[in-house]
Amino acid sequence: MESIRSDFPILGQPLADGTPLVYLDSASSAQKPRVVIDALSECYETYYANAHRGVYQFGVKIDEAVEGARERIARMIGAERPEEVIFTSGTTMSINLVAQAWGRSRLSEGDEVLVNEMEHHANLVPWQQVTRQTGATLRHIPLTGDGRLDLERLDECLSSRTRLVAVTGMSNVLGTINPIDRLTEAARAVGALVLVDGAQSVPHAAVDVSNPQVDFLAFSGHKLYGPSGVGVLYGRREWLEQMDPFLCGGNMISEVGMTESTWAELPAKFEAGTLPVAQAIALGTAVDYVNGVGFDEIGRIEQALLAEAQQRLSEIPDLLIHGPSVEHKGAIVSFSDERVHPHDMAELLKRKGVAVRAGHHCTMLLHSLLGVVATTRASFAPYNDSSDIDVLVDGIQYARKTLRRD
Amino acid sequence: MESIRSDFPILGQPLADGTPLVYLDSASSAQKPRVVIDALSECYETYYANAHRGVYQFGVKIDEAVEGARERIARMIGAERPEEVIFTSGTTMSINLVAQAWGRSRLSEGDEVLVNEMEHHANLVPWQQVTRQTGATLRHIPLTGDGRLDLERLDECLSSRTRLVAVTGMSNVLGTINPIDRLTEAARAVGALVLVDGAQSVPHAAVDVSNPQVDFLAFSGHKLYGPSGVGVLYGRREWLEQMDPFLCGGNMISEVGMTESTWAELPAKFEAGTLPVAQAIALGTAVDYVNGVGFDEIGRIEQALLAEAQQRLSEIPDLLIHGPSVEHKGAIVSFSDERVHPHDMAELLKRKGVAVRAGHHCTMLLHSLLGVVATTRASFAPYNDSSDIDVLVDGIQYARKTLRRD
Amino acid sequence: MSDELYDELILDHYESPYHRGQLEAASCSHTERNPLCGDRVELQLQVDSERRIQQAYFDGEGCAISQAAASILCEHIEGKTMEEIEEFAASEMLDLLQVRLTATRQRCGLLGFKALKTLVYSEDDSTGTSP
Amino acid sequence: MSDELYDELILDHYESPYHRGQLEAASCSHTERNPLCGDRVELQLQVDSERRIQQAYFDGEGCAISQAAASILCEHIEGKTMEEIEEFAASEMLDLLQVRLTATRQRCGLLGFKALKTLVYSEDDSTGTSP
Ligand SMILES: Cc1ncc(COP(=O)(O)O)c(C=O)c1O
Ligand SMILES: Cc1ncc(COP(=O)(O)O)c(C=O)c1O
Repeated sequence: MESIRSDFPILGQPLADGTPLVYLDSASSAQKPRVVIDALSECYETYYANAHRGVYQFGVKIDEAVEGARERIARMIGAERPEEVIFTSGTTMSINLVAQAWGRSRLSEGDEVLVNEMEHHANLVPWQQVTRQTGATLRHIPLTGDGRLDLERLDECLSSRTRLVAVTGMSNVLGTINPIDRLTEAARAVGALVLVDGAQSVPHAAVDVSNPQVDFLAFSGHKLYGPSGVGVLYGRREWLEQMDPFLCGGNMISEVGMTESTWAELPAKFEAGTLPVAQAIALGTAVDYVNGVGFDEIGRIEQALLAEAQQRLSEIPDLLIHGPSVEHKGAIVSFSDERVHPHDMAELLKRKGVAVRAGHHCTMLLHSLLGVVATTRASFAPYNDSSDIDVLVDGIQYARKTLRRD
Repeated sequence: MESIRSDFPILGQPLADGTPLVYLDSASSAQKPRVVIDALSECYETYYANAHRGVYQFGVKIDEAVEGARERIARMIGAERPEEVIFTSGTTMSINLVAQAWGRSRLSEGDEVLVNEMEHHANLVPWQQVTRQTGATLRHIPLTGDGRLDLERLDECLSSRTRLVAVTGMSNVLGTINPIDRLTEAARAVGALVLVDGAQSVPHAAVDVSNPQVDFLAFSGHKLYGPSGVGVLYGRREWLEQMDPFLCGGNMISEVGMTESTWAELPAKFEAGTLPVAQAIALGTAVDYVNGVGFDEIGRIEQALLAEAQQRLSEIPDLLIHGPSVEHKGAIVSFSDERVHPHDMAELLKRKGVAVRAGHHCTMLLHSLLGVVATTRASFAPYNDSSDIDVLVDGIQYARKTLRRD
Repeated sequence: MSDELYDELILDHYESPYHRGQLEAASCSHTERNPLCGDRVELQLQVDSERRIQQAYFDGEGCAISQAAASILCEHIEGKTMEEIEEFAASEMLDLLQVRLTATRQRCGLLGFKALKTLVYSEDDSTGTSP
Repeated sequence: MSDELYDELILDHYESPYHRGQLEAASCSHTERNPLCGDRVELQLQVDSERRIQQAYFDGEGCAISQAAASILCEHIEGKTMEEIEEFAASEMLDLLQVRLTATRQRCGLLGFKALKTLVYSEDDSTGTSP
């Protein structure tokens, strides 16, 4: 474990006030291993160029580096072909791309898109927008009391009118891991497509888009130990080929006339403009890093941390942990302390060097359902360890004491 | 000059085959000074976090860094307020944002959008798309024989039906610098807005969006010595406030209901999802770097290089330089060698360490007008010097000799 | 000005707020929310015919800063006229708190203040006395 | 295989192409373009009743690689049957050029080849002999 931790330069440094950093906000954005940071510098210092068709010496090298990253990403998620991997600026962009480039021309009145209340705004608001634009209907799979999809009521939500099921692989608040196999099976049975928001799930467990077969998978580089500013949309070639482009500009064009143009082939059709070149390459490095650690190992470490954190926090009186039991979730613990408001909690934990996030975490619907406006969220990555949990628990006590609520 | 050159690590290293690098492709993407590369590493190594509302120790620092970058960018372009500066993934995204978030709901049959044949596909295809979507008409300002906007025919292109003039500040092929003052004046007179594609112009000369007053200005970080994966849309607050969001997701939301949501204030409304955090910060560093050199100095160096390159190349027989004379253009020289095809030219120049670009440079309409499918483009930045031009000229002779066309 | 966010003044007001609850005699009231963190402050004023604030009460929930600031605000404004309130600036409100707030937390610290300003302007609107 | 892109074979064919021009007796022809770099190759074949290529000509413009490759292709395929052409793989075409091409330049080197393959498939379409 120490070896993983030591791969991340930021974790080795004390904070400005001298306390060691206890980073429990990886669900928001993960820290970066040395190899990823170095991949960026190396690119800019030795072979940087715009991607695509540079015939000069490192113009070729950069194309190979970008396409190499695409291939490794494709392999990681089990995509059949590299051109099914589209580089975007992040999960949000990936989902908006599908909502507009697939949904806007394909949905119409009577059609339904199925979401649910645990979705991040990124996998909710684009569907609100496109259903409003097209006259289609947005429906919600109900949640169970402990924050899982209520599969018993899945059948009543699905029908031949359902065109798409958009669902998160893992809730960024509850940690709930959704049964993508059950959902794809049920969606397939009524002829609906499935989009998985993999922002949280991809970094935590091996994913294979061919089993269970999903139609779209969106995720962000920055949560997968890669740089900010890059993300991925996987789309089944069949669908991507039928879709019109989303952004228009350079690279996605085959021929341009005065008033009309024809589109380039995949993946260029969906990669208008200059790619996040260095970021795409460094995301490839992050994928290598993650493969090096191994998803088995990542899962083992995270589940151990989760079990311990869940146990320790549940022993604190007047503290409510949201979401299902640990068998059903990934390494996220969101809680409400009845004595301390989340903002005060985060602020006071900060003094102890603990980085957690307080707020609605871009899931206002879920928070309405939970009956609170904000929660405090601690999320774990393989670079965390037990001592981080100790500091968190002590910090919660400290917050209560400071606010004279202990 | 040596001091500028030595700021850029990549320029100090020989290529794989031992030849020194002669980088003449800055119009495609500029190289990065040490300070920009270091700003990225520093961010990831010492205070990286997701932007927005992190209350932990460097969560505040990163917000301040991003907002500080926004302020410096706003100042550089003369924006009245920082929130008029929207971070995007690049020029292409910035223009698509305006085309869809402004154009799609505002244009209708009878309305006209005015472009011209020198535009980059990024400032052409989004307008083709939105005019087709809305039934509006796309019109073109004719070009003069030497590749400038034909201002004598401007009046016949503008009318009360004109809603927007979308024009590049500087052509990425011809180098032509367009008279934004004349265009804004004429557009204002008929009540049309003006969008300037500043991808090429912003890195080369001081710009002030308040004089002449433009409504939108789009540009890319990677051409301004900043990292890939970040760009800017400046928009006048008045318009941005009236526009609906483009991408939907986290951060751009004020309140979310089951089927509808309300939008956040500027700039968040147009910054859905996780920002390119490190890239935005490093773009701020690039702006500091450029300000440190000074636009006067940049202009002086580039115009001297341009004059010399133009002179030297014009002395080569059977070589045609496209575009206007040097008084009307920036540091770009695109040419057709009647003896050597652009692809062979670029390939053979590569052996001499020269990085130029061959192709249509995402301006197919312009190339139709020029009567060639591809050109060879050399573009200059302040880190270039006379010796680079020597190598270029020798390289052209070498290409001809190799292909036995001298 | 303290760098210690939760200093005695804030904690005292958080623990024993001044005039927290419902003011029966209120002549006007306004609620401000911060949707991002769920802070809510309802400010209730009893304003007399000379436009002087006789009583100020608040109600709401949220973080210590937002609630303590509302309490401090109520204490501060009682006895002042609406003219005086018009001059009362955000920076003065922040000074009253005696702690240094980051941009994010300023929204919490100014929630009651925002409600107050809204009341001043809406009063002007309805009476038409604004210049 | 040479790393030297412009080796003698390519240069010879670029300078003195084999069968460049228009074939009056062509039984079929097809033009392929690479819109990105403006290469164009029109391939013209005279195919006899045994489906054997009697003559192959090309016309077009573009970079040395695309034009020399088309010339080398014409020389190579004359006398072959369409059945044989069906077996003819892109990798064999690239081998014929005797130089190592990057992915980008392979598009140039395979332009004539693409035209040839299109002719084979469209012939199958029209005669209905394809399995
Ligand atoms: C004039 C012009 N506009 C737009 C663009 C597109 O910029 P980007 O690819 O960074 O989105 C470019 C650069 O390629 C350009 O030169
Ligand atoms: C489940 C989920 N979906 C989508 C997103 C949005 O990702 P990004 O902000 O990188 O676009 C996030 C992260 O914020 C998330 O947790």
